[in-house]
Amino acid sequence: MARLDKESPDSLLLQMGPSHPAMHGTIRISLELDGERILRSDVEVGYLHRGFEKTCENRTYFNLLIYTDRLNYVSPLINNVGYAMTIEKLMGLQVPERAQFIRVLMSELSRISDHLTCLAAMAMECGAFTVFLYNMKAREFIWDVIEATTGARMTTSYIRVGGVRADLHPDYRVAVRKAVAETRKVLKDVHGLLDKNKIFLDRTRDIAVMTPENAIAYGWTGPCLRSTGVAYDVRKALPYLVYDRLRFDIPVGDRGDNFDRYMVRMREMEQSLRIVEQCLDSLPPSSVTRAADDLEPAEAILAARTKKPRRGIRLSPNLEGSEKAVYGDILAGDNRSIVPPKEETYTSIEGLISHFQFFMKGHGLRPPKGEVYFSVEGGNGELGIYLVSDGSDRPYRLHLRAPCFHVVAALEELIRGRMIADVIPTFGSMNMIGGELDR
Amino acid sequence: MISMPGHFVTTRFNHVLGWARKFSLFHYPYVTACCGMEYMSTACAHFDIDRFGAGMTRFSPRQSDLLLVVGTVTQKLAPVLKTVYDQMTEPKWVIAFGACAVSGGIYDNYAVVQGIDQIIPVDVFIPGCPPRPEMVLDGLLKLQDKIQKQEHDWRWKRRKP
Amino acid sequence: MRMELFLVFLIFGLMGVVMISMNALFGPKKTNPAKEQPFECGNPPLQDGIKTFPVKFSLVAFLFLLFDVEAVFFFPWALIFKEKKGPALAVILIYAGILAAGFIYAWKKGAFDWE
Amino acid sequence: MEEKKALSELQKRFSGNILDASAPLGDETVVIRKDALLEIAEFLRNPPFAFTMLLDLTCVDYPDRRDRFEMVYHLFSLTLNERIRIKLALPESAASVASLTGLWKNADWLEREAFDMFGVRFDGHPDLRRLFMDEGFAGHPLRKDYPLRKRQPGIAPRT
Repeated sequence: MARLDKESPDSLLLQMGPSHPAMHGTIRISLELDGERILRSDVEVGYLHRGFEKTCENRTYFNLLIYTDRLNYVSPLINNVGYAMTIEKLMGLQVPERAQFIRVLMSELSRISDHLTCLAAMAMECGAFTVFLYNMKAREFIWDVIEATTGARMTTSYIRVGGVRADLHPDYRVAVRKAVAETRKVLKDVHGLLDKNKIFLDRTRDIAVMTPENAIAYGWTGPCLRSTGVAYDVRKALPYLVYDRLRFDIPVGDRGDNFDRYMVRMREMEQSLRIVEQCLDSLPPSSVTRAADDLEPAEAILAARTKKPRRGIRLSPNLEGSEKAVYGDILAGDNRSIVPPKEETYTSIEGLISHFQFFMKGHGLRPPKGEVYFSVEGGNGELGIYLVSDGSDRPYRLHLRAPCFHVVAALEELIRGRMIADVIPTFGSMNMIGGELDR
Repeated sequence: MISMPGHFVTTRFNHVLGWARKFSLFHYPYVTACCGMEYMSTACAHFDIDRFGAGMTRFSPRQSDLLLVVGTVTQKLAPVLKTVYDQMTEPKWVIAFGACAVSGGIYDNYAVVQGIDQIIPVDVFIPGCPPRPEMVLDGLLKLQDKIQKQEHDWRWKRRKP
Repeated sequence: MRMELFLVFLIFGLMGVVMISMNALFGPKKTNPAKEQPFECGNPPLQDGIKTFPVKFSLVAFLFLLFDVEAVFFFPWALIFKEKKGPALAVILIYAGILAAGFIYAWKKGAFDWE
Repeated sequence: MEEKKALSELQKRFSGNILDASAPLGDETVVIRKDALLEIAEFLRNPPFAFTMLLDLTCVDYPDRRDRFEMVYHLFSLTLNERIRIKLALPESAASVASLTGLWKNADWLEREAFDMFGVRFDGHPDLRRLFMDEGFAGHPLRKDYPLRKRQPGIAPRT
């Protein structure tokens, strides 16, 4: 039961429970009210605790990739990148150039869809339903690009330890440019709708103000910390992938109130669009050479039995982008840490053996014994993974530093003494994601 | 016309009632996890759920007749789901949206209820993790068929002796 | 002219009543213990019954009621304003003036500031 | 060079309480004695090193070791742009350590999570109760001896 025993006799106890439209379904705030003013509140989390860290100890490294999509399910690719890079740091693996650019491109697209969803929910809960529809329209364009590349709209599992699963589809530039143009149009509309909107300003300006020192004391990172004026971004502070080669700046707020959290996310989306465009221009060309007449796999196996298969092998459509020619550009690693290209698996016995060995129990991907902490800049802040490995093919212990865990920890202090109506924009601007908060 | 028990008037009225209830579903989005993102796409302009008459989102079980359970239901959330289901008005239907609601999905551990039909009766199961919006709309159409063919209950209905 | 007006109100009024009452008429009435409890986002209620509310809420309710009813009288007045230009204006000015005085009095007495 | 400074300074000042200091894969790690935690944390948080942010606090369960639990703290200094990892071992019998809620505010929830998942007690914590699991939950799920699929249903399954 809620710990709230009533402080003063005539105060009202109210629960903004898990099944509440503005509580994203997974948080219960028990409020003690004097009229509409909040005297005390008790934030209760754990309604979406799905035992991720316990599952990590019972799955192999390769299987865990799908669980990382469901952590911060609004920007799944960034979790994938964080998880894969932690293992690469432990194994000392170097990802090829093109795969790094693809990872940055997809992470930034995922970050834009994260901010779009967060601001859509925040605006809708303050009554601006149009902004919700506009943002969802823009997100559909971005998800189309992500789906064309990774095969799934949201739960992508596209990143592999050592690179990415498949190359970008041939006419990705057209699709990405269209998505960027559409998103810019929607951002302009949303700026027009909300920036000088009296109702939105009254609901968010100077409400739930957070000072920089207090934010750091709470371990805030990401857009929420930057809205208080501290310019800490993992992409700039501890650059990874190719972020040090890209030009983008870090938007910073000045007052640290709800409006600044909104504005920092809007500015950050423009920076991400800039990064996406830079990635498009400076992406190293991939060396795919489409062979004209390829054999069907069955024919290739027959040919391999009798004599050397002179012609290439035509793969099934869903293996598009991971042909042998382009394999070196998108995936790096010895045959124990990655799956060999399908052409080798079909035609050579070594390929077949290393393919099955990768998936056999106890073989596959086995990083060396040791512990490592690596963090990427997620949608909500520093998404860190602390991994303890004992040399086997399952992590011994994997702990995730969830950025929104620390942001929501300050919710009680932010809403004390405010009105009920202020809880909604404050909670909306924090972008609490259940999967990441409760793991 | 499927042969219905009871004489001509009740079958005719039953059909009309099924048609009326089928196209005016007020759904209560019991959203918890990742499927919520796909629910947002389904409910929004691109894949618009409103074309099927189910676009009216009600955030109180008192005013809704379709409980859309979207995402993972953990053991801690199970009593809440049961209470919300009990507090819904008759006639009510339940859709399990996504693999976690259908069967616990990829989370087979101490924290997650392995399928919400362990707690509440479910009418339509939509597989997928998350299901694509088209699959959700297909699930909704299946529910509407079920409502149309269902034996409806109303206040002055003469119960069989 | 009177007839169509009356017919319009009759038909739309009837439609409204039918639509509302159909639910009450045909909806099955089944209840269970959970349905009796207030809806608290799925949790068992922390306290039973409705607690006392501070008086400022009722103050705002009364003031709203007062000035809303006042606004209702403007509609029929607007219908006949075309024929009776001069005196109609005078009548409404007196009427609105009295209520405006009441409004200013309430404002000065601080009925509207929330704290 | 820059990273080594924090480690060497620590070793110089708290030589008695520091059991081991190393930097595997570039992450500075220092293993300390249990009762020196508050002192070292206070020292690291103050100006010369200004590790003002408690990045992460977690616990790892090694059932076959003499000291079963191992607390792992990650601190981050915004000015030095540097991370440090503090580790300390806790025997199962006396699985309790000083609480850091006095120094960093997010330690409150982090410690409640560690208590909920591992059963490690934190002396001085204002309100130590379960964070994720239900109050009525028996046991600590992230311990190695807790079976993966042992469910304690909050509500009786429907027959």
